[in-house]
Amino acid sequence: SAAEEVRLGVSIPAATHSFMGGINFWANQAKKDLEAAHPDLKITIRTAANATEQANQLQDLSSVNRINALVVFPFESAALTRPVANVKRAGAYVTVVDRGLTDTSAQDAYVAGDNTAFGRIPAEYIAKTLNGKGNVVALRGIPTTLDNERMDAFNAVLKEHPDIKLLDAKYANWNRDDAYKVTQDYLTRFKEIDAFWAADDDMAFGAIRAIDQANRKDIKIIFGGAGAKDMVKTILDKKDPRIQADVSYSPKFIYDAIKLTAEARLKGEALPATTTIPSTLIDASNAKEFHYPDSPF
Amino acid sequence: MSQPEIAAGAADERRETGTPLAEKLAGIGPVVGLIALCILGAVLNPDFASFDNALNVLTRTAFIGIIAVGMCFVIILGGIDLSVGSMAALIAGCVIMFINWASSHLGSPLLAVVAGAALSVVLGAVFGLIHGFLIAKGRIEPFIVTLGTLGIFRAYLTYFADGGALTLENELADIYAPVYYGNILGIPVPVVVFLLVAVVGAVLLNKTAFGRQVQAIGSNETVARYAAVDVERVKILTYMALGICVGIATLLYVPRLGSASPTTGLLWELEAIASVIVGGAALKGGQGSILGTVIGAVLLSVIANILNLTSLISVYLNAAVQGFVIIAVAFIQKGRR
Amino acid sequence: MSQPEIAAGAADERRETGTPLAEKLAGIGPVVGLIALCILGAVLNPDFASFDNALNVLTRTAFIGIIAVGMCFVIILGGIDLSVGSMAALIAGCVIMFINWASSHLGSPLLAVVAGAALSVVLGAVFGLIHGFLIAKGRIEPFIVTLGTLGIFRAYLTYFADGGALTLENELADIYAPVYYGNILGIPVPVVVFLLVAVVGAVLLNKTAFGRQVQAIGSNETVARYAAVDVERVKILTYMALGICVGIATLLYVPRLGSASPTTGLLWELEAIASVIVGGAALKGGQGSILGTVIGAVLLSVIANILNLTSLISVYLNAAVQGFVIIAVAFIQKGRR
Amino acid sequence: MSDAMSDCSGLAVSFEKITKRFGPVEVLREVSFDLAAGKVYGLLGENGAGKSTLMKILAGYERPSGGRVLLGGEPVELSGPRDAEEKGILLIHQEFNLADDLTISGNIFLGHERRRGLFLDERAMRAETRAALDAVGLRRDPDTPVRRLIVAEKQLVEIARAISRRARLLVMDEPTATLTPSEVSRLFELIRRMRAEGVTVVYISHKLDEVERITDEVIVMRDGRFVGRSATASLSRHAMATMMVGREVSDLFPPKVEPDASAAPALKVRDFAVPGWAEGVSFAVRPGEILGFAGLVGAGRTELFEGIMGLRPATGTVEIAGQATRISSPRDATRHRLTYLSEDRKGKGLHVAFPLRQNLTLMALERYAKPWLDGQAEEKALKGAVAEFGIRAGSLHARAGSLSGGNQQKLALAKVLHPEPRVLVLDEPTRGVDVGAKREIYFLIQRLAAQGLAVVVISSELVELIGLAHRVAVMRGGRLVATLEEADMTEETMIAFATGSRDVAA
Ligand SMILES: Nc1ncnc2c1ncn2[C@@H]1O[C@H](COP(=O)(O)OP(=O)(O)OP(=O)(O)O)[C@@H](O)[C@H]1O
Ligand SMILES: Nc1ncnc2c1ncn2[C@@H]1O[C@H](COP(=O)(O)OP(=O)(O)OP(=O)(O)O)[C@@H](O)[C@H]1O
Ligand SMILES: [Mg+2]
Ligand SMILES: [Mg+2]
Repeated sequence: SAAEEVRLGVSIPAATHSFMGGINFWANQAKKDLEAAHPDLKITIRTAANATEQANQLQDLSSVNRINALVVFPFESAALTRPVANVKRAGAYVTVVDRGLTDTSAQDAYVAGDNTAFGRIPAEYIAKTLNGKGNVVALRGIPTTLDNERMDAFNAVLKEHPDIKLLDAKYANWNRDDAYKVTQDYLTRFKEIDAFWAADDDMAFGAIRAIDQANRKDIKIIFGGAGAKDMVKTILDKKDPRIQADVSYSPKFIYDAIKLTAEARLKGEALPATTTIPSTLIDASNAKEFHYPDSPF
Repeated sequence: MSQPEIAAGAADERRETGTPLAEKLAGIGPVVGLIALCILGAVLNPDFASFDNALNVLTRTAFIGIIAVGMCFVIILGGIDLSVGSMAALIAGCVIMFINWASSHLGSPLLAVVAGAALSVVLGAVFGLIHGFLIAKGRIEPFIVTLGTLGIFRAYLTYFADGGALTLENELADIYAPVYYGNILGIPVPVVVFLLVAVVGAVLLNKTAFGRQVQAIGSNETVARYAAVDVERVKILTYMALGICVGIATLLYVPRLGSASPTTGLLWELEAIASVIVGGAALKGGQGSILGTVIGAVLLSVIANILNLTSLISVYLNAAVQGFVIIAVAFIQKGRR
Repeated sequence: MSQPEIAAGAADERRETGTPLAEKLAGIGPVVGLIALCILGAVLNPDFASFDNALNVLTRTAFIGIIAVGMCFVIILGGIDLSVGSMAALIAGCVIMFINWASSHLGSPLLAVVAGAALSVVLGAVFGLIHGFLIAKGRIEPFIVTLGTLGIFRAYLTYFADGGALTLENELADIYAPVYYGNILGIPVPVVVFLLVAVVGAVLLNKTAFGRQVQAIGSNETVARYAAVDVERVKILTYMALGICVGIATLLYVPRLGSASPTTGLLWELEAIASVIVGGAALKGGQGSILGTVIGAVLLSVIANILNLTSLISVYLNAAVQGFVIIAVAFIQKGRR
Repeated sequence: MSDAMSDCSGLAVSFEKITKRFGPVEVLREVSFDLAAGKVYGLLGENGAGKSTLMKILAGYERPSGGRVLLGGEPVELSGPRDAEEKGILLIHQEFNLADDLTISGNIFLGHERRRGLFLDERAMRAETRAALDAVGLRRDPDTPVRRLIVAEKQLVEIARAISRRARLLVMDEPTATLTPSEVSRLFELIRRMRAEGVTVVYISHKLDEVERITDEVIVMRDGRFVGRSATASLSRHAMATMMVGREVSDLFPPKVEPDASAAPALKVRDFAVPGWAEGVSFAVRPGEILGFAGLVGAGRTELFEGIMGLRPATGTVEIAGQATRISSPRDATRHRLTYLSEDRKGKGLHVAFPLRQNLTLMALERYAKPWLDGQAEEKALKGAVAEFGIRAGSLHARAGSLSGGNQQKLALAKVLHPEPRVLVLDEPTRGVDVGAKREIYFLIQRLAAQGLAVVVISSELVELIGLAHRVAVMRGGRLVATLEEADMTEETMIAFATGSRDVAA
């Protein structure tokens, strides 16, 4: 019933890199805004450093904090399926964000990021800008299902463009330093590179530094991902001819998910089974909409 | 060959003749830390003191706790193993692949699960054997060997999982689930297994020739060698024992999350080693106790649990609180050294 | 009294001659590994052998290398420091915040950058002092102290950065950039600094009373104490030296990316410790060399470099190759022990 | 226990042209001699003569570079100490071989744990340990960690360990170096019993009176060679010494030089207490004076001085050269030019893994750091010390641990003298040192004293105290019970005070 107090648990990964920093920021923002607006709403945020810890926290949220609604950004889809199912079984309403569970009956609602678009859009953009011909290298994140989805989508597009060659795709762990090193070595190894796809803006920053240092003029495109504020600003200000586009994957969706869930629960309503937050191409024309100067990401 | 314990403890080195009372008291050091922490927890959140919460904490301590028992042997031996987290991840991956495969090939899903559980322990023993062999026979520093296998194990898991996750089929996961989620007389299975492993570990360490020899080697390898202890064999067996503990922990872990990915078991090695050291062992080898290790492991998860149950401070600072508490607990019980 | 170093060398102890010729040859162990690896790299990809690539590798080794030089002292002392990566990250964060703030408050951006660089070293020294104090006066195991601060440092960085990245303002980054990107006589600044730090470290270790005392404490703390060595003071200074090395490394690191985030410096501690051990030190203390450490650090980055320059195997297995090579190198040079 | 092994007859041994090289250094050169079963042999020789090395070969710890060992006429190739033990050969090491973290009982049965089924039979081991400890006269709980034992007690544990095994041939490498007369007597009792049972015993010692008392035959080595053997009864101590050193050994002790009686004390200790160990101790040493400290094992002498050096918590006042000083660490003490030689050479005295040079200069490093360590000056100092103290090392670059026991002792002595102290405390200074070198050390101490150094000598060898000291303080149960002047210094009086059979006098 609408009168019941809503104790909403939010379980997200710890702020171990900038994107997750954004998730943390927006989750805290949501707590601040929503608790101020709704006196009978109590939001508890937990951040976990790994899947096991997240499972522990879900258990604690359920059994000790006695939440009746949960917004969870799972570390790993498969690993968290059972722990989330347990929370749901204990009576909480569950909204899963970004990474769907392997068993959808464990969730009530799913607010999805679009990882396929995250990989597809840069590939399409690169193919188009290079006129279907050129050399591309990629920097991948940490080996995870979601990284695979993005890479597969990227590869799928490239398949349609036989003249675009993906020279190599190595892991740089969503980390600036690793991206810097891998890029340096790419530059040593490949004398002719037309485009860089760094599957996250954090990595793109590292790559840019290495490219600038090597003073390489052959690289025409550097495409990051997720729309970090500095990257969006660069696009907005047209500061760097190599960076004219990005793909959105805003951590703000956690804010939306919390807000939707909280407000729906306060009214005793349910969310649609799936809400997809689309990933779209960011370029100079729409960059303004994606610029959140206060967010850490 | 420094003996800080003499240097530091010259004072306590008294004329005592009988059993050293001081030493018995010292063993209580971590217990005091644990009790203090529990009181704090209960004050901050009354739910902390509930039976359910206690069982939750103990259950989740089980993995690290079981590994820490094995790690305690390795540390007493004067060695170290950095690879346990990766090893657990790889074993979990292999077991999941095996069970998925076997359920269709062996006919019975139950049999597949049972065989998978056995495989877990066998793999642990084999990996431990490899470590022991490289360290004892190859005479390579344990730090290097296990740093190497840390990378190797995780790389192979990533390879098998194609960068993603290996997942137990749902029906099989349901069969396996009771091993983590079940109870024996109201006590969760992992807690029961943890206690069993700890008891076996304690007996092995204190009541058998093997345990005695592990301590002797850690205390002074030359002396042990001169005393006709088969140092190589004991070393190999010790690393195998740790491997088996990792196998048992993994056996319990698989049904919990039903999947293994390249991030599984990350940093477990630090937690396991920390449990042992917080429990009173010295990284130099020669001393350490299973009881202390168990308490150390519980203590570390209680800290995390209390942080989960309260929202005193910015989430970003959780790790800092944990750090302060670890140092404080170590300081309180340092009298022991 | 335990004498593990005898223990470790019981077998070889017998063969020992007078002149440490064997010892000198042994020092060459890691060099042989490095040369073998370089030849392999050149065969796999001719670009490997280019001057530019060599400078790239050396430049990126500089951070870990500088930290490893400090770590070498700590390990010889018989200690350990797990926090260096977090410490570097926190220092980087503080320095960036400071420079951003100071450029408007001090008036001169250049002055702000210079003051920031100095702050980096000062912070390192202070953090090292805290470690040393807790370990020497508080008598807490170094493993525990630095495991605690590992969490604390990173948590505070995350807190300051709100989970995101702290970034140097563009104009300031440009002023600071030459410290990383500049050259001195064609040699990148970080490489020059690395060499300087290594030389100073080697002199300090081998040519000063302090260095001798560090070795004495690591070899046998009690004997050192009886021999009128001020054990506490030397310990504190050693951890401070490591802190200063971390500060210097950070000072070079900040201009590279101009930012610090919670992933900055992740696992640097493992890399630094591994460099020292691959370079021939024993985790038990008492022995280790700066030259070996430098070679160890270079060796580790060369492995990663070669893997990046080739696509021999599945990307998933890179870490495995790294693991195998580390173990193999350690095995080749184990004769030394 | 030895009396349980009626089936074991003693072992006869023959060494045939045994050679041993450590790298280029040849330490044994074609040593050949035979040992008959059931006799007690004294093995004599200067420091570094190769006694320990030869015995290590016999007990399987080292392998000969050439030659062979015959046991009961059969040539054997020992694969290790375990192999030797199975053949009944046991060695009590000159340097301790105990695992500090284990208990006494754990050490005694290490590698030979008694089991009942899968588990340790602690009860049996404890009982056997207690019996063995009783046999050697050590009144300690078998569950005491060895870490807590003092040097002499460790020595007794070593002996207890050896006798608790079934030995047919027992080698004792300086078992009495740290023992006082009563323990020594008990040990000799044991040896006699073993001989009666047919066990062969090789007894290595630099205490010639003991060799005279217990052995049947004396074998002498010099420079890695066998030089001669003779029935003990046919030799005087003097002859033994001459045989060992290869030249005439004249008076062991230098003539005493009386200190300036009017000089102010260099070290004055008043009402000093080390809780649990010593109480109400007051004494003073003048420059030029040699003050001996006598007492039984456990009298608290070592702990008293460790307290004075700031190594143990203690109360009381210490004055150095008339100035009250607070000493909280050996560093402070050294700064006041008070240095201390520990009785525990390996555990507290020397860095066995370090070369000689680093050991020698460690206490006086400031002198060589200006600010860079002057390796050449250090090397020169080492050469000087080697000459002055007669340190014999295969190579000057060798690790201190590879020196023979006596030579390690000389190095340790050189080390504590290196900072040029004005008060010197020597705890068992001639432990394991050969007669020739002993004499040199006595002369050195006397010479230093004559130059104004105040010296405290703690020793279990009463003869040494009588020959060297101007006065002797006797401690019992942590209290200073008597201070004997030159005239009263006899073995009998000292023992009487030390054991309490005579009442407090001075
Ligand atoms: N491991 C070793 N490496 C090199 N030299 C050694 C080693 N062990 C012994 N030596 C050398 O062998 C020689 C003989 O030593 P050994 O210990 O047998 O003498 P010892 O007769 O027992 O003397 P002491 O009476 O002083 O105990 C010495 O010069 C010693 O330095
Ligand atoms: N009655 C006793 N029974 C058993 N052990 C005793 C007894 N009295 C003393 N001890 C032990 O003897 C040891 C004291 O040794 P301490 O070092 O004080 O002697 P010391 O005078 O320095 O002798 P030394 O220098 O000759 O070894 C202690 O470990 C103590 O427990
Ligand atoms: Mg000897
Ligand atoms: Mg004593």
